[in-house]
Amino acid sequence: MMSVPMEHGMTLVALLWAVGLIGLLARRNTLFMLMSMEIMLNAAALAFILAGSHWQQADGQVIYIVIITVAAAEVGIGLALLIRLRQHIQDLNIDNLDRLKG
Amino acid sequence: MIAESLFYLSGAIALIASIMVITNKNAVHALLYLVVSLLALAMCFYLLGAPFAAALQIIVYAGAIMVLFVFALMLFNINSDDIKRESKWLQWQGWVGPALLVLVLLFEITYLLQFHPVWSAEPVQLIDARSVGTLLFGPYLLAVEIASFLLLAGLVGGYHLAKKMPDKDKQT
Amino acid sequence: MALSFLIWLPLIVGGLAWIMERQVKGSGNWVNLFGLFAVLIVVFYCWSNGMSELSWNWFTRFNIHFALLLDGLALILIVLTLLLAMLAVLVSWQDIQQNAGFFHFNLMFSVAGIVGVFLADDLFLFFLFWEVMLLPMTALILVWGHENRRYAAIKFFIFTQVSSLLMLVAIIALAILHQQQTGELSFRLAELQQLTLSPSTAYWLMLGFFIAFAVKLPSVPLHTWLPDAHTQAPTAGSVLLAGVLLKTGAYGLIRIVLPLFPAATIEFAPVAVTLGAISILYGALMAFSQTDFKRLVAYSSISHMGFVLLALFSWHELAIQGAILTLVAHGISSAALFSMAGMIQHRIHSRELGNMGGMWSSAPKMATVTLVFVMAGIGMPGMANFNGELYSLLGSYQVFPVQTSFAALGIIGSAIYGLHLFQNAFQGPANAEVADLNQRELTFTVLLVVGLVYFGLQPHILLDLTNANLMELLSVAAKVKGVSP
Amino acid sequence: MTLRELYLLSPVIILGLGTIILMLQAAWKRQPWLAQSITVLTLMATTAFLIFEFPQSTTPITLLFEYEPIGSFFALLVLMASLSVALLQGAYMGPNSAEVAEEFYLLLLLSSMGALLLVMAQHVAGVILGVELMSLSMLAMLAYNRERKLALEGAIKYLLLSGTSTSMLLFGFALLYAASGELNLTLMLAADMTPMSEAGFVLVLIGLAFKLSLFPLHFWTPDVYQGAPVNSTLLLTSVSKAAVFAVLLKLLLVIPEAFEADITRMLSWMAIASMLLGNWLALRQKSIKRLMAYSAIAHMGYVLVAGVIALGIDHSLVLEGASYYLLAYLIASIIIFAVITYMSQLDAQEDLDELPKLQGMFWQHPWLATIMALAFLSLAGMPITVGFIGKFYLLTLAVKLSAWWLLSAMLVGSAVGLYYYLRVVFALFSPQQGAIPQVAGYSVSKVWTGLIALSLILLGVLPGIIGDQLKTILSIG
Repeated sequence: MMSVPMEHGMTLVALLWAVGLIGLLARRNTLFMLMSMEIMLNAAALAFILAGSHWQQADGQVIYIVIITVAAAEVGIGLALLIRLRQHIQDLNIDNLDRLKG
Repeated sequence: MIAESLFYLSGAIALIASIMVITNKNAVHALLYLVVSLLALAMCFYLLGAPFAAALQIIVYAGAIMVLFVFALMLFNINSDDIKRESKWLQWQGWVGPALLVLVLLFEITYLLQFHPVWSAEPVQLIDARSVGTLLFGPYLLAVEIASFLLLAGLVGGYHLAKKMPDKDKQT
Repeated sequence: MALSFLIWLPLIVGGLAWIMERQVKGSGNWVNLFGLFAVLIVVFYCWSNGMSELSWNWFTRFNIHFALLLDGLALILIVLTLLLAMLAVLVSWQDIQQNAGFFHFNLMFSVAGIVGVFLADDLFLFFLFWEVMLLPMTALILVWGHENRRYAAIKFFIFTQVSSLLMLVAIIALAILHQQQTGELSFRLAELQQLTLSPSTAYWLMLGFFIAFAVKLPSVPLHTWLPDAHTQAPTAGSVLLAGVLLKTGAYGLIRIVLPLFPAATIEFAPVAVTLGAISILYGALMAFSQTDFKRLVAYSSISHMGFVLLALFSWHELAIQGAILTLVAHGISSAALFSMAGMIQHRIHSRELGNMGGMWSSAPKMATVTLVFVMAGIGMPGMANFNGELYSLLGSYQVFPVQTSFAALGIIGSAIYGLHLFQNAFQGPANAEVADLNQRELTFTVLLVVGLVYFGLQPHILLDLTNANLMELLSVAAKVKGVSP
Repeated sequence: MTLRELYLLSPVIILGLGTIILMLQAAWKRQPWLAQSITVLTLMATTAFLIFEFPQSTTPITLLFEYEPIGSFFALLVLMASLSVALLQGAYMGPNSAEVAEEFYLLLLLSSMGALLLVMAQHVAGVILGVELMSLSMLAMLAYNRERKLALEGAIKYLLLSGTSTSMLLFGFALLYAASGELNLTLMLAADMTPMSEAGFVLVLIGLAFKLSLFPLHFWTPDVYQGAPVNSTLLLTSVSKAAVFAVLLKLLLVIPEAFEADITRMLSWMAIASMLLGNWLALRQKSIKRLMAYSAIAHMGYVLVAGVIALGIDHSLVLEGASYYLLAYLIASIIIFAVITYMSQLDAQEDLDELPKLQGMFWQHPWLATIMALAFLSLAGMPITVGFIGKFYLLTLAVKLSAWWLLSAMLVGSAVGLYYYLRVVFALFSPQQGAIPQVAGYSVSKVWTGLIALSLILLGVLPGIIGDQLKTILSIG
């Protein structure tokens, strides 16, 4: 079987995670922000699989399953919120959500 | 050796696809890239000896969750105005700040990973669905139960938020 | 047990007054008056039966006790508090029209807090009462004060609160030092006196306490809350503030700072004494330039309390006696002046000296009484203030001759602003026609005059009562200085 | 799973049963008061179980959870807050609300369940599931009134940022797992720390700090607080803070010694910055909910002081202090939000929480204004309220360990805090401006609020009631 150093795998995780974070910070459309969040969650999932395979434990995959459950629930509520938001304002731009201020 | 290159290749695909997701103007296109990224990650999982996770990634993530996104997109009814407005935002100026910040973080963690190696590269062993299942429905049984409650919360929350307000007189 | 009633009783009475006022208008005044009288009886009962100590376990985790101690000094100040509280009730008999029930409650609440401060023998408890008495006082200023009350109330509250935070830290540090030395936390004053502190620690802790007390006293430069608070407070509030609340600062110095940190206070004395002298002169100077009756009296309070600071930190027997006498004398005289200000304001709706003038002709009784109070404030021999200031100056001169000489100028200053006040208000062309004192007002003003003269002629009553405190202080100081008192 | 484990899991099981009954009831016949009663009874049954079976020692429940004193104490705090939310919701919705009632109670039970699981967690999976169950249910409650635009906005911000923090938490745990091969929180930190695992631990802390709205992850707080319906805000400020803090505390208590200095430094700065910034920004707020958001930032900074010192020596006092302070904070928050709840309507676009509108409340609603003023004084740390005792604990801790920087920040923060809390109290007592509406009826919730207000005074006047017992309750040596 293959043998990739763990460091390389984790670097991939970090890269993916960073891409997600950049997306979240830079994009203004909430839908894209939601997708960026998915990328970050996925990166974390990859990290657990990596670690699990390194230690030869199935636990990593169990946590992976937990993570997709979390992601599914989060996406469910998130999309519902976006649908609701779309009815109130004409686009999903987060800058239009600026009526809250101090 | 082939397996290693395959891992790097699919990792690179996942990364590139993710970058495409966050830089895309069109939501549908972005979604497609997201699916590609997820599938590439599934490949990685497989190569890491986790075929079960890989299958789940394709079925649940790339399948079910993405379908949710597509449905929502249809409901949003995104038009060319939205895309135009968003493209205004996609100037390079908007990216510099966040990207720099995150790159610093990224640099730190990459530095740690590359120059403080703590793990030796060992050949990957297969962890099959059976062992995952045994664990999942053995010591982790409670986690499964709670995950079901988590999904219930997602369901109730999503249902409540997305449905129309009830008419007052119907409510009795 | 009976001792703790001194704290509960005012609270209960206050609540009762609140309820009664809702039923029968004006009844709250009577309830408070009789309640205060009852408390006074309890004080004398406790004192004469030797029930002077009380200690209940309160917060075992930190070894905090609900510990009260009634000694001579506390007795004097508590009696003063109760009498001035009665004065406050009498002087605002008809002043308060809105929410009178709540007013009565606040008045009694602050009395309970002040009595608690004088009684507390556990530093935690002391701090608790120290803070609690502020709340109703702030409410008094905020709700029933004059035009600028909000600002004054906030300033008063923030100044006293923030400074007392430092005190809290110092208290906790003391308790923890006690734990380090004996293995047990303690907040008991007597136990904390046994601590051996390194000079620098003692100095810092002393500063923590000193700042809190100097704000209350108040001493320059921490005095700026006082003119605002006194001016804006309703008459009853001013009476309590000037008469009693300021005394808690001095009380804290006598009860806590001096005995706990004798060495540090001696080291710090030149600074404190200088501050005292500056307060005296600054207060007198500012008082002279005021056109507002209450503000003038407020600045004169700063001046008078400067004598106390000067006297206490000179660590001289005579001076400390003088400080105690000044406390009582100033309590009576400033409360009296503030109640006069209140009566005038009630009549002409102004505190400006410019709007007064020539009131002698229309209100001769009022003028006479005010003259007596002003004379007392100036320090005319035969009045209580004279003894206090004389003792203070005589005592502190032997330790700090330079500062004391400057401070003595303050007496001249007080004569100037006192006469300035009287002249503007009562002599000259008649600007205002006012009604003279009525029966109620006459009664209590005469009583005040009697009190001032009585303590002026018989200061030894106060000195006898506080002799034990004084001896203890001096013995502590002697240990530090290494000489016999 | 043995029968004993199942028995100890009862709090969660009771909540789960309540959820199911509630769903059945909603399917059978929608009836707000019935749903509320079921929720309240469920929460009370859970509380009763926790009190009667309060653990003396640590018992593991499968490999995910454990039944132990510290977590159980925090669970009680969580339940107290949830119970308040459940009781207040009836009055807040009013009898003729356009919104449906059952979903709220359902989500409330699920959220409390998540919080309970979180404080009981001893395993990564437990933490993640607990945190997500709690925050996702809460998220739906934050936007519960679908017609309220501000609430939607706040909820979306919360969703995105909470998702980010979760992924941070996950990434951190993954690194720790990769380094140690363990998923149990204690074992994971007991392994040798490498730079990688340290990075992982920091990421975990940051993820938790987000939920506690500590500086520099505090920025979402005011928007979410202001937008959400007041009753959901109460849940957010009490339940999630208490539960997450329990996890943070547990993690800090097992942190390896070699790593202590760095973490102490990091947390100290976070605490100092939170205290100063939170108090500073609160100064200018007019909306009480926004003010409470900034004050939450500051107060979490105060509690973190205890957390920082947890790395020092005196473990027992630290735990007692943090518990008491959180208790005090919760009591005050419940009262403040309860009072706003009594004057607002879920169906309205906004809650009545603007200071100018609340002016002179004392003269119209003396009791409500009094308890609200007391609660603010408690937050400011005035004596005879429970907040003072909490502050006393923390100051004692800081003095004891000579943490002078923390102490100074606490003092400065308190001084600033005094001013803006006082402003609110003053506004309540100023002359009346306009009529302030008040929801009538609902005596049960009023009795409950009264009890909480009573405890605010009682625990402040007689701190020994709980203070003397805490050491044995938390069963620390």
